[in-house]
Amino acid sequence: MKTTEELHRLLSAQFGDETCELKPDEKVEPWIVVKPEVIRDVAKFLRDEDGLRFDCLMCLSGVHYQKENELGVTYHLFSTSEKHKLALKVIMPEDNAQLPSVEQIWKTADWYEREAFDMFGIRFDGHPDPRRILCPDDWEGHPLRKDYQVQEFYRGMKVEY
Amino acid sequence: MTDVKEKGPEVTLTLPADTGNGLKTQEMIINMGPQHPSTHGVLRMELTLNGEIVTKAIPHIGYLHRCFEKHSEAMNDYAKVIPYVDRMDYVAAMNNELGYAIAMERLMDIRVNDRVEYIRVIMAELQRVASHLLAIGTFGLDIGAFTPFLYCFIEREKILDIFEKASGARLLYNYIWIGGLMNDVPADFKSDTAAFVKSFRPKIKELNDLLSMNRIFIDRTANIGVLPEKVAINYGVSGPSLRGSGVKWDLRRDDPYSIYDRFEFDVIVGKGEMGTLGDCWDRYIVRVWEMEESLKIIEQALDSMPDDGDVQEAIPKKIRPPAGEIYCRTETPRGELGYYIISDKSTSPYRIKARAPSFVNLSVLPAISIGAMVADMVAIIGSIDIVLGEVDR
Amino acid sequence: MGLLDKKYQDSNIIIVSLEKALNWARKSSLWYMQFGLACCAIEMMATAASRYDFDRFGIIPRSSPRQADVMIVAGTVTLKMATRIKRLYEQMSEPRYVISMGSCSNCGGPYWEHGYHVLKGVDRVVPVDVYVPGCPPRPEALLQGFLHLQKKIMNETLVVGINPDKPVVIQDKGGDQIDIANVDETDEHKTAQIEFPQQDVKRKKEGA
Amino acid sequence: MQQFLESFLPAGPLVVFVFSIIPLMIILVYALFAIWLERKVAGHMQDRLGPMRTGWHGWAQTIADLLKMIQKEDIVPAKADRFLFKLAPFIAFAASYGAFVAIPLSSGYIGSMIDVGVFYIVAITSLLSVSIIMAGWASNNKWSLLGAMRTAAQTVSYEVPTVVTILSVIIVTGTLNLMEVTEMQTGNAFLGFLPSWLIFHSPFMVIAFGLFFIATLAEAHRVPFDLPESESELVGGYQTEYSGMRWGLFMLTEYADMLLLSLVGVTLFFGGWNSPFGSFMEGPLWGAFWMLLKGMILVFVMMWLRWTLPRLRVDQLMNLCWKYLIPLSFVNLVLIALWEMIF
Repeated sequence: MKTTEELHRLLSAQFGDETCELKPDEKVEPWIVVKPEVIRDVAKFLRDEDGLRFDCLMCLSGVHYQKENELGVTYHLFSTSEKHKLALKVIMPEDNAQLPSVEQIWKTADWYEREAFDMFGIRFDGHPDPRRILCPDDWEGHPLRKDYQVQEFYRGMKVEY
Repeated sequence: MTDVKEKGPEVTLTLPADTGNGLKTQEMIINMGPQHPSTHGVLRMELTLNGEIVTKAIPHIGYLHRCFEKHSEAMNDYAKVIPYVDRMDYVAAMNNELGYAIAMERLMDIRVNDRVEYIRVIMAELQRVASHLLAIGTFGLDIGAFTPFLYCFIEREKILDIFEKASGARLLYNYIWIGGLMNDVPADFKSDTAAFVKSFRPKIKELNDLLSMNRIFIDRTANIGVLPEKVAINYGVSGPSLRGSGVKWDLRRDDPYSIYDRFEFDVIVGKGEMGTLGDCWDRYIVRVWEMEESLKIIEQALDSMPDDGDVQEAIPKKIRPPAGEIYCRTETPRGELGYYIISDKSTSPYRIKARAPSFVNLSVLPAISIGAMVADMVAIIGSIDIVLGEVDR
Repeated sequence: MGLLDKKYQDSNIIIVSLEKALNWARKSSLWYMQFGLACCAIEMMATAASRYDFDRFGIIPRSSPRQADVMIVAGTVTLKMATRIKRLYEQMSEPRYVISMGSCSNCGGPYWEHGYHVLKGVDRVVPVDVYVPGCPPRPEALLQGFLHLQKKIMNETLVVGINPDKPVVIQDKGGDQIDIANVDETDEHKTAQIEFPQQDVKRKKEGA
Repeated sequence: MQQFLESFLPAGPLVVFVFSIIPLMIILVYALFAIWLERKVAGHMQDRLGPMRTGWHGWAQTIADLLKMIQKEDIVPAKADRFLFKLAPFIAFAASYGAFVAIPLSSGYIGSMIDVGVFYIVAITSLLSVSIIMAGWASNNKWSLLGAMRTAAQTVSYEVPTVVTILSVIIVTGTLNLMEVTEMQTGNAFLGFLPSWLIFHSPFMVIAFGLFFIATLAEAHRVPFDLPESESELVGGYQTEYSGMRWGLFMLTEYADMLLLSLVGVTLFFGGWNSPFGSFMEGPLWGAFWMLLKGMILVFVMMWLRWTLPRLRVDQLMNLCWKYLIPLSFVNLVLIALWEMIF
């Protein structure tokens, strides 16, 4: 059982201070921000290191920060043996939203990364099947971006009411 | 031997090298769904078959993508999200509402009084029984047993009657609100529920006699779709599907929310009684015995439920939670339902992400269906118990 | 419609009796396609189950569209699914009917405004005979929808008159009295052309 | 019967026609009744009512269904093999209709007094699987094809235990003519009070009937062996692409087959048209009554099973047949033969 602060100390010892940064949220839950390049190594470290053992990826969500022109990915991790939780975040610029896939580490990420691509246009390098998952293959745009404009027609069917 | 030249140059007299006994075989790709009686909605499976053996199964989802997350962000009111939450897992609407209400209350640091908590727990557990009844019934239907399905529906209707008296709706209730309930339960709620619990206990035994212990049913489900513990955790499988693989993991006990820490109940796990641990029968029987556990919780809650108390806390009409992020998870009949809510102090959530248990549970399907037969595919899909509204959101 | 529909110029006693017998057969044996989309499908199952019992009206499920008479569009139709629904409708054999069950398939329901992936009403792709309101409709409401459909069927005729290809307005006068008249086609979207998904076309060539 | 008809009809083709139409009438009336009964049985087993709106307790439900099916559009899929697709339902129906010719419906009526009656029935019902394979292949639908392949395997396999159990009856009777088999079972013989039906002949005959009944369930594609149609897996199996009356013919065949196999069972084991009360209520018409009543009881048991049991998987079906039913039926055959030698 480790708190986010302890986990942050471990991570910065392993990967250096500049790659991961603790964001203590004022009210509810703190989280750690990680540079996109190292996310796969961080994930592997978190899963395999003794005393961490984050064997379960609970949730992977894309977020669009419109004001900052940034896209983010939040990983909610959990360890069934150690019973601790962790929120990891990766922040990327909107025009180059690209990060390594963690599909090889947690299989849960397979469909979640496809969903994040579908909804936000975040590209995951090394994903075995980078297709849209919810919207059809010929859909235009990424619906959950804040600046999304819905298309007028889809295959002859009017989309708006 | 006929003259080869007359038949044209493409005729060859030598057989291809890969044919063992002179037969040319070919893999068949078959499309199962979106309209298929046993895909529980609009799931589409692309099966590659070698004879009747599945060599590859690719699920295609999104046929019921109803833009839950977009709606939540656009409704401009936290309370208006609740009807959409209902429609996500429409078989277990109460549990979904409870999960959302608890997430919002943690975000806003609200505590509700005991009466509300007890009513919520009773409603959630009744809904769990109703949802499991549907899962068991349709699973039996997939295997070919028609009658248990209808017997399950008879019992389910009795639960819906209790819900209807309290909320006015049969399926999607909009009953559990942030900071309380829509309205108080009717006066005969306690006696109705107690009567249901009393009448339902013997039905579980009847169901076991009719379906669970039927030799054909066991043959069809034991040793099929085996999901080992490690694979299940790596895929993030949760709920009865995970417990069927022998993992004693239930958020009601391991990460208690609401007042679940006050009740005595067992976490049911699969034991591999009829075959390998983690097969379809184990996942099925976990649901059957979980109904029994839910009845225990309901009985305890009925005993200690306070008789008065305000069912709605004083919260502002327009909710403006403090800025922050929360990931809150609860146990629905299908597994771990998580809400990831980002608030920016406005009247609508900046981002809501629902971590839907069915979505994650379904993603394990390709891994456990290799080598199964077409008939087993139906059993495996039924045993995972997906609700497409939740898979696609 | 059926083999004899609109084959006669004027009516006489034989045709009227035949008409009645044929319509009675059609209305008494409405087999619905066993196919649910969303929440309403659960209520549809509940209607077929013991308490409400579709079978009393001779309504039973068939899983193949070829043998079904009525398609209950039970739930939200998404744009991804709409092309499939159109195809399923085309696979059904005449005479065929469509019941739109629930607000979502009537008009988009709660998803009408921000539902970028939701078809706002199934009548944009297939012609609908009966709309059942509700979110989801109670089983009684669905049964009422079927009773309305039966009334409509009883008013079908072998004589040239009402054009079945055009939408009709039904006025229920209580009891078995009902008025049916054509309205002019005004809504452009009702004739929307739908392209089929690429992969399905490929399948078709393979002979799926 | 034939002489009776010839007494007032001009001899020749008309008599033959009337004579051969009788089983068809029986099949049609029976099917109308049985389909309604199936729905009522299912309804009452499931705490429902079943059809209620077409006449008294919905008795005209099947008539409405048939009238509707006649009106339905007859679709032949574009890529289907049109000729085979259209032909298949007729062959299926002809197969089971043709088999009725060798069944003695009463002491006064048998379609044709063939000496190899049992052999003829076994042979002609095999045509059914041919028609199902035709239907499945011609539909050009993968679900249909899977259903058809399952049928081929199932029918071919289950014919073996069926024939072997029939053979064990033949050992006792010494004749293949079903009329003679029935006549042998007239009167009270065994133990003085039991009717001299073959089921009471020896304990092994009871086992033989059990094996025969299980095998005929599979031959008639009824639950738990309804794999060719298996709605929840294969949509509709070989019937998936059929609409209207062509599909109706398949349904008619299914019910006719149930009756046929039940009647064969009744003739072989339950004394055919013989009254259970010795000479009480006997005669050609009573004979037909008893025959059909006994047949309907077996048909009811089939329905009862259908609404109770789940479905087997295709490999388990084969296991059951080749590993259990066939060895058992051979052992039983030997035992019955020994019993015949000793007593």
